[in-house]
Amino acid sequence: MLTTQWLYALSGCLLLALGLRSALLHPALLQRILAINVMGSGVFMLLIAIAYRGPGMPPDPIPHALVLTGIVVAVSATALALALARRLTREQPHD
Amino acid sequence: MNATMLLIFDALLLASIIGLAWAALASADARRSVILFIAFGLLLAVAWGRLLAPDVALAEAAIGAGLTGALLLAALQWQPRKTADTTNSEQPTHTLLETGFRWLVTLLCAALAGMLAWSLTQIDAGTAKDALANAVAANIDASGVSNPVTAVLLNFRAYDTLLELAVLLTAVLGIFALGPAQAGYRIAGPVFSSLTRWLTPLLILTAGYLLWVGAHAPGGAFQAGATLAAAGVVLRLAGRDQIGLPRGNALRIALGAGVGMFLLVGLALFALGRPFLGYPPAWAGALILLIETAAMLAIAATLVSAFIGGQPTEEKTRC
Amino acid sequence: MTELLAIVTLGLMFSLFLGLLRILRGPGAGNRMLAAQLIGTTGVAMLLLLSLLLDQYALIDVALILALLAAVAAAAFTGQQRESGHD
Amino acid sequence: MTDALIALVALPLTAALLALLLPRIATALVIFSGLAITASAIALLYGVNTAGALHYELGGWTAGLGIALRADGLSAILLLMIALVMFAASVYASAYFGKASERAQFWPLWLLLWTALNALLLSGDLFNLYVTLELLGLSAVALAALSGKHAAVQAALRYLLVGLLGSMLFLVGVALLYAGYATLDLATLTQVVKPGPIAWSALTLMTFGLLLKTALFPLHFWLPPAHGSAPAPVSAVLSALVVKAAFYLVLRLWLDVFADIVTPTAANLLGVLGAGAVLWGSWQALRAERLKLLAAYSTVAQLGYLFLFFPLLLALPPGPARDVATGGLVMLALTHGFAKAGLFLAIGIVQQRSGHDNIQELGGMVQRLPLTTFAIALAGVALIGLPPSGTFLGKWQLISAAIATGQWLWVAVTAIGSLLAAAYIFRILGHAFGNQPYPHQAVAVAREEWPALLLTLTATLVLGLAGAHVWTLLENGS
Amino acid sequence: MTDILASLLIMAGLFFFMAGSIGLLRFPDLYSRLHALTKADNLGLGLLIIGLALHLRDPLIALKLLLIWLAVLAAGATSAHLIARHARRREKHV
Repeated sequence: MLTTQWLYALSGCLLLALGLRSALLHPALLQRILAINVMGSGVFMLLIAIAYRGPGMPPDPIPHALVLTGIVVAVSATALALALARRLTREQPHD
Repeated sequence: MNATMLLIFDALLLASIIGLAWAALASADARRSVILFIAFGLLLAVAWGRLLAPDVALAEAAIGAGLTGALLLAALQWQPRKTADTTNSEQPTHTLLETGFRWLVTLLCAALAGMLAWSLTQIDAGTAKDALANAVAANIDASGVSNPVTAVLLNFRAYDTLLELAVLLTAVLGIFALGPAQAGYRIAGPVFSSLTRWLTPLLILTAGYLLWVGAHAPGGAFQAGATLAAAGVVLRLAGRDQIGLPRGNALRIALGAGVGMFLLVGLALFALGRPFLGYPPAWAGALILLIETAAMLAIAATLVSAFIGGQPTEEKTRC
Repeated sequence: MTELLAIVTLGLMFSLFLGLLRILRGPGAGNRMLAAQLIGTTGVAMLLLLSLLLDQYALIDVALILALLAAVAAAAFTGQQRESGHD
Repeated sequence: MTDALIALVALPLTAALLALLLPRIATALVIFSGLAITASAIALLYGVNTAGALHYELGGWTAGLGIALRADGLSAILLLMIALVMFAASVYASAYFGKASERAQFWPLWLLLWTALNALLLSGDLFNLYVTLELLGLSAVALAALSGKHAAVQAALRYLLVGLLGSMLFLVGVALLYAGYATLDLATLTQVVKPGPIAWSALTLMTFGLLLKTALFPLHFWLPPAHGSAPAPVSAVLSALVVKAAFYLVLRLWLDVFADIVTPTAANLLGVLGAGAVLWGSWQALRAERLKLLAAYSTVAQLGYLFLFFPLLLALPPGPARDVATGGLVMLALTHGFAKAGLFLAIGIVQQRSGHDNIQELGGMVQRLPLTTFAIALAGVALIGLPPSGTFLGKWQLISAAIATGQWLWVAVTAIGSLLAAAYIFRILGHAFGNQPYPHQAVAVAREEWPALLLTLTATLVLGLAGAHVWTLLENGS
Repeated sequence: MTDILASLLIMAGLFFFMAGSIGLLRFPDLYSRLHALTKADNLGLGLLIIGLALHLRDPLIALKLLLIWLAVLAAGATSAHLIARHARRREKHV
């Protein structure tokens, strides 16, 4: 792999680990949702780093397409999570 | 010289991205976390651009900077508000067991990163890592479009995209099932209102441009749909209730349009004796544009509905 | 010329670093929002330079989207929902 | 023949759209499409049985560049189970949801869940599996939160976050494999994957993500609240089918794709976790105060049995002995699917009629709800593993394989688990058959009682008596 | 000749960006930072864009660049106004 690929791929791994740690440990719901998004960005960075072929070379389009799909899926999941969280704060338990 | 400078640029950009992610996730203050996360998204778009992934960068810019940001900031409105900037004063105390658990998780996450890095060193350069990229290049003439990413998304791996549109539909139906929409925004002041007046048409135009250009250059239904949705978000933020989102039956049609058009084309071709989702090369370009247009409308309707946080009710929206 | 563009890109990166300090320090959400705004504008500038440096003109479109949506965050941040005025 | 592959995905998805657009006739639509999907599943099973494994290249692109759908004996059998359980639960749901507005929200999501299950079972592509996992997760969460009650929404949110975490780990594995082997096609990958850090890391990450989704002890913490607070037909398919879809993927990865990579030690680890699940899940089920929680913990335990098979299968050489044991595993999964779905449906009737599902207060239920109580008893027979249920055959194979490979520990675990299951089932029945007067007006609806009864009958009688066919099908369809 | 001019403009743009960032960091309160920032980075981006347009000499791209600048200008002014108003409102609240 190229140096650039290494830099970005390793950063992707780091983002993944950071996100995973917070997703498991952070006490607040909103930050846990953010953490899962950070994890996702880490994976996307890994994929795009894999696709990179150096300056002036056309990159591999398949990981790009996968990441695009992944981004849309991530937005859907985030929106659903936020809607669930909103519903929770709107009505506290009555008992 | 040039390459070295780019390398320094990469290192600084990545340091910023990781630092922002770290700070966003370390904070206990929701506002701080969200704003840092939005900045994180902005830099990600730059990073994708730097890695020659403009399609992804466009989506990240439209979704990350526009929609996810707006969604999260809207979420702050109903977040149980803690007093701002009290990050250090109320540091929770942990028992020994909890501290041990935190360390264990941290260690495991570090091990995960290490394991991944180690695996990446084992990728041998000799393997046919370009096999699929070459296959895409070899078949692109039959795909109906010349942008390889669009070819993969709408032709070679169209089935993924069909299911992904189903995911979007599921999310919005799940949100609708959870209850009524959020309250609308107060009517914006003159400054933001006048910005809205020319920003909205410009966003709609840009969406059309991205849709059309996607066939041969970076762009496509997702980026266009997200941009179109941003227009709706802007109108909503300006305090409008009529934001161009249809209601009732028409809304349901809009939400299902992407999956519907995909299925219609796929099954019609299947009925005509072609493979499911197998476009005839001569028609591929037109069919892809047709599907993408429907998908763009569906994506925009879905994302705006998600931002509103529920089904817009027919009555009592006027205030 | 590419040399110059590379240097300027790097310079913008340093300028962005300063903005990062402000976004981390705050104090308060207003200051952070302001710094995020700067990061956005710097991002636009960097994308424009990168589009020339890397010979990838599609990045101009990315910059356009970022520019068009630059006000959304601030509006969503300051906008108030009608019924939830009890904050 | 391959038309059935397309139909199994396109039918429920089209029906979901139509149900969304035409809510008035949605119920009829679901029943009609349910019949069509079941027919397709039968056609697929027939095709696989006569012609062997089938595949279909979507869009006409060769697998690798494009995506292929694949079906063999295992997936065809499971697809038929999905169709039957979903169909029965659909009939039940048409009566369970009283209001038209409830049904209008329910049917499209329900059909999307059905699409996701079928698509997951058929997918032959790693990234496509990720998308189907997300579709499955999101539709399951939306359905679990449908009642809108605080506990349900809270459980659904946790379910969503855990599910997302799981699919994210799965996706990292996919990225790693793409980096290493430049393919996403499972069949290609099976041929090229080599032992080494890439394969190990990818398998570890993907397995871990899937174990979260399949709720293997000790990653089961999210399951009881989510399954215990969802509407009854949803609980039924979550417990019977959704967790099993993730399990199916683990099975595929370990036995097919990474067959040369997995080691007995790793399989033993899965076995130990499975044993933990059997013991802990059964124990918690015994202590549960609510019927639905009991059923949910029983799911945790029953999934444990499936994982006990991993060390056994890996210890057996590939060949007839292993195939027989695999048949036992499939039998166990099938029986649990039918029995648990029937159990949850029956519990839903009890809950609706008496307004609660406290086990202590079920006294005299048999007088008012005889068929429902009978269904619960039948499900109990299958969960314990008494003959002639399919579980009996499955556990028989489990124990024979354990004895044949000298792994006595799993025999002990199975025995203790079965005893605990007997204890928690007889605890329910003891109360239900008590002769105190049942305090609630209970009018049973045939559309609710019969699906529950037929599902549990399938688990106890049909699978038990026609069990031999499962082995034949697996053999013919490989 | 135009390239030298373009280079000068681009460098001037960088200078204003730097100035804006330093202002953001050094100025004492939100309002002074606001003014420093919006002026500096709008001007910075403007100079940069003129420089790039001169260098590229493509009217279509130049038009797009101009559009970007206008959008950033408008967004910057609006955001500054919104943030300032928000801050004033909160101060009154406290």
